[in-house]
Amino acid sequence: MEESRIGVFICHCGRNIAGTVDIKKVVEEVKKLPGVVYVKDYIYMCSDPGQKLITEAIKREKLNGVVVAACTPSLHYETFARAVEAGGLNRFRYEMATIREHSSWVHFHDKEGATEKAIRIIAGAVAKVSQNKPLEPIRGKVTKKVLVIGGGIAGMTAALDLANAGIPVILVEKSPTIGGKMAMLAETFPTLDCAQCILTPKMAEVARHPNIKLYTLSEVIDIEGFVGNYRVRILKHPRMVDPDKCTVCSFCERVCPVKVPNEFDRGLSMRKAIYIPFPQAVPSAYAIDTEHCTKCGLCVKVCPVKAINLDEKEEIIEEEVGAIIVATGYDLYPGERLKEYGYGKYKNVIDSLQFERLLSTSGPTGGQIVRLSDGKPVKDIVFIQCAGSRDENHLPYCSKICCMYTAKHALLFKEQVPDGNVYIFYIDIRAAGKGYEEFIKRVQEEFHVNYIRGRVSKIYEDEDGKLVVIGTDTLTGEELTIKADLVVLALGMIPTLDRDLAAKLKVPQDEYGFAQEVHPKLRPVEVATTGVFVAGAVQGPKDISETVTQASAAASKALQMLLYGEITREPVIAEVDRDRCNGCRICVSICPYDAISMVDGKAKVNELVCEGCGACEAACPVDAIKLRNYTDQQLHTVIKAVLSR
Amino acid sequence: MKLLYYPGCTVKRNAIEYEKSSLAVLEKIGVNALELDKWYCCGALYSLAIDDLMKHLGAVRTLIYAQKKSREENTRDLLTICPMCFNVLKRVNKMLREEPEKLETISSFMDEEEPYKFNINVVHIIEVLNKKIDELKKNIIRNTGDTGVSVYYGCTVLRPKEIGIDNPEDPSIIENLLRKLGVKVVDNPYKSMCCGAYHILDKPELVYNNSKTIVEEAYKRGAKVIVTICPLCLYNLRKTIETFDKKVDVKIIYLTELLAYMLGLDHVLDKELIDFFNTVFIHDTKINNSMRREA
Amino acid sequence: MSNELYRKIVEISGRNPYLCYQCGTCTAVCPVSVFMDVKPHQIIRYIQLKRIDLEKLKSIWTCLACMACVDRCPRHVDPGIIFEAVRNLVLRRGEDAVDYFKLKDLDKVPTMALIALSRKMTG
Amino acid sequence: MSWKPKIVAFFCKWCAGSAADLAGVSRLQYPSNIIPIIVPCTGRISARNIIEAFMNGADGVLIGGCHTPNDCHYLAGNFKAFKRVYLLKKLLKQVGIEPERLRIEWISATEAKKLVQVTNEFVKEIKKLGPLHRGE
Repeated sequence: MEESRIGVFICHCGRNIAGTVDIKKVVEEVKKLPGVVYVKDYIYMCSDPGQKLITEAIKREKLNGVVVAACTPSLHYETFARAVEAGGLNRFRYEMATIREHSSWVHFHDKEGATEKAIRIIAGAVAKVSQNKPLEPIRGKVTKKVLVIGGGIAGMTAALDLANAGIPVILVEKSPTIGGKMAMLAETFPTLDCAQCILTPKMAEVARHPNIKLYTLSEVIDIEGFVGNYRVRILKHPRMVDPDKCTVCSFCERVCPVKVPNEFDRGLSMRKAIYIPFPQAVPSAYAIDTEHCTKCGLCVKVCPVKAINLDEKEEIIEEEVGAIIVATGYDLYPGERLKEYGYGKYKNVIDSLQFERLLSTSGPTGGQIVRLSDGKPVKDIVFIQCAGSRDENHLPYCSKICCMYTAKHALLFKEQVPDGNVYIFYIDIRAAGKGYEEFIKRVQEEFHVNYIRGRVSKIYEDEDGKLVVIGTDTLTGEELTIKADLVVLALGMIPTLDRDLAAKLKVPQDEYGFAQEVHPKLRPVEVATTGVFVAGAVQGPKDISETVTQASAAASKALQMLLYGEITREPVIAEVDRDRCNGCRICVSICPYDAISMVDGKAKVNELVCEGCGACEAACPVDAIKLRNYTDQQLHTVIKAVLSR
Repeated sequence: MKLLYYPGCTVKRNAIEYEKSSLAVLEKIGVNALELDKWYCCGALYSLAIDDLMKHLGAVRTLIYAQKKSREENTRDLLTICPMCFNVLKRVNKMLREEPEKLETISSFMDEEEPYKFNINVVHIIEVLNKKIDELKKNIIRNTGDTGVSVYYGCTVLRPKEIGIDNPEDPSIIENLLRKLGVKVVDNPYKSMCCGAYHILDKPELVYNNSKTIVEEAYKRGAKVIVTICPLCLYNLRKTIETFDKKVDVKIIYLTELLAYMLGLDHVLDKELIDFFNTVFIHDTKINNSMRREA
Repeated sequence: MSNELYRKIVEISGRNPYLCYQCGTCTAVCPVSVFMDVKPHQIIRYIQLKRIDLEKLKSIWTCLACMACVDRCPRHVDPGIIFEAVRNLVLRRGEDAVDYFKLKDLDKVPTMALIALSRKMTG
Repeated sequence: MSWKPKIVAFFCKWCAGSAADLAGVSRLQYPSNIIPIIVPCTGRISARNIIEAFMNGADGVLIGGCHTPNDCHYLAGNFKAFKRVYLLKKLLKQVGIEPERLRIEWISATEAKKLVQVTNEFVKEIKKLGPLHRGE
């Protein structure tokens, strides 16, 4: 290595540094440091003349290393990096020594100590820079195709946004149709649009879009590769019905002898083993539930278009994509865990999605709200909010949407049963959102809904089949007993993100299982792994409009990456000295990003995946793997430098 | 199966019939309950104040004595039948395990005893019966026909949930046991609501109020018998029935008395009670025989 | 004064009354709240406000420590445990909450009741 | 002149390092004996780095990283550091160096006050232990 010619530039920062740190002494001491050939102090190094000092000194003094002793790099790293580059030096041959935040500002009562410490900090930076290697950013190619996991409103929106921008999309959905939970809803708050009416046109658009390849009854089983270059394996379960041939004539369904609870109606109706979840399903075709089908063959016989093949096998499809959007959605908290409310024990205690099905004109009762135990009309109805939410024994978080949909349920109930009585148990009403508070007000004003601020202790069925709801009204402090025909639990939202899939995608999950974004405010759709984005309720409780917004954001982030055509990454990453590597694989197991693989018995770092944490270097027993510009050798020189004197 | 057995004060004084029937039932199904020859008052109520360690002393001493015994007898399970004793002993045991530094403080009050090494496992008779359900089934000689039996758990075997033997909001362990033995069980939504417990001494009207709800709900649903596992619950429910203006035809008994009857252990039951059982449970000999054959 | 009481309550109970969001679950599940003039959630509210008038919070003596509220409290404020702390405050001043001469049927009631009552009301 | 301990502080750049910046911006004051060395992640710090510090004259080594479990920018570097420190402390004890001379703390980017508090405590602790005798 050529001899070090390091220039040190010491900033006074007005009086911010110079007022505490004895600059003259620092200059003198720094001059003595090994490799330092030039030292210059200036009142404002970040100013134009200050920067010029650096640029010119590099050229004039033939400097091959620069240390700027000033503020923190988070403030002015880039400023001085440009000045260094203007002088013709690689930016990695420059370091900052933070003598303002880490010394002058925190020790202004100890001028001597601060000066001493500043010298040590600069000595460390000089030691480091003298061994820094010049580095160039790493560039990689990008496959212009996106995988979207989950075909609910989030996945569909992201897929359509991307497809409309000309990017091919692979949309993977585990059920036989896209549409997700939104397809199950009756009307949506606060506008009371019919969910199906706004959703089904979108579903049709997804189905016919030339840029979208849809895989239903499919799941992602494996992901390899890295940002811009993912190889995914998709397991396609047999549908056993050819969607291209099926005309949805329903002959098969009529002859099928197997009946199972219909998950689309959340168990409120039965369906056959050959079924179509709902008439507007996309793809518009029947599917066979392989778990329950007895392969009796009756459907094959009656199918007029010979669309059914009971021997169809599962299939594994491989796709290459550049980015991945995770939109696997949510589920309701299991109501059975709330024993006090009798969910699962009494037929007339139902959850909010079941109530949506009761409200829906395409639901099991054709939109009639009835008691599920005996089909009698419902006169008195109780809604219980925060059923499982905001409760340390269940879900500590607020599920956000329940206040609004409960108000909507109350309104829709009152429209159907004007003389009915509605009671809503609540803790707080959270109606933050455009038009939301107005909606709640309307429910109270026009429909005379009884909002009861309090909780329910227990529910049981009496001899007449009425539910006895016992609770308290915290505002009067009185006990309350309400006889109800139907109780609807506003169950909280839990994410549906399989731990295995999350691990494969390296999507970190928070303590509740929601996908953890990089930054809750500034980077809400990105996760720690570059190239993977999240959208919808998988990231946190959300209503439809927020979900759609976030899905579009995720699509635009993916688009940004793909349209640029290549990815650039920081070059401060690990590299392997192949001569030293003994193939022990410790680094492979320790790498949090799976960036290290074994090639010909030796470790190899994937430059596009490595994030540069350096855990591998700390763990390598033979010093074979190094984090560029943070090698052990360098750190030890730095340690010596800061401790010497 | 061998267990150490902690009786407690009430079982020895006011609930002799509970102990007699419990031990007889256990013996019948091959469970040997070895009564500790030395035990201390459990304290009846677990102190909730975190700085009040002295109040746990009796329970700790009992656990230590049981630990000594456990080495001789080679069993770590300490059986209780009184739910209050169960509650206190199990909570003290749990607290010691989770906060061993508290055990240190408590130990400094004791000179004679050996250190407690968390060797003891406190169990309630329900848990034992539930484990031995097959043995029970095998030995049954009388069934209870169509007569409704309702269960009243009280609170102390269920709460707090960390030590309870079943979900406190809707327990079913005893009902399931009875159902498996062919008993017609009647649900009672108030089966885990507190009866009023010790307020029978100073605020009896409170006990009558709560217990009335418990008894009436069971009765309304057709129960002729309410089984309990607690001497105080039993007393309170019986006492409450006495205050009713209109007589209700429902009897409060210990679960183990019912089991003793079904197992034919008549020698531990009062004649009066056997007569009551014989009238209230109309036997179907056919089922009886077939059950015996199965066994 | 109230501040001192508050500090002691927190110390004895190990619970944080500020976590209470007044949902009322404790009052709803309390089997004896109908016998209380100040309800469990209101007691917690007074403590939260540091308006601790022991005379006013008498309904803590009605509490049986059945643990129903402790099992269900969504914020682990655990009113039942806080009430025990308040009871202790009174008992530690040497004031008893029971008059043994007024107890009924002492000879017939199972022993456990007397021991339990003594534990709650005399410390 | 009274003896002043020398303490090396390895701070990860995301959490403890940012906290050190914030301490500066907030003008919080703490002893000047602590010399920060900023690394990408506490998971980068090897046992050897720590030993080198002790060998080269440090009387104490402080490691500041992100809170467990989820704050680590690199998913779990903080856990790796924690395990290393845990084992290394046992080793230090064996070779006659007080394990209290090595300390690991989780300090988020906003916890400048915690950084100051930890620094004060640690300097006090090291002063109590006295200089590290390195077999001179």
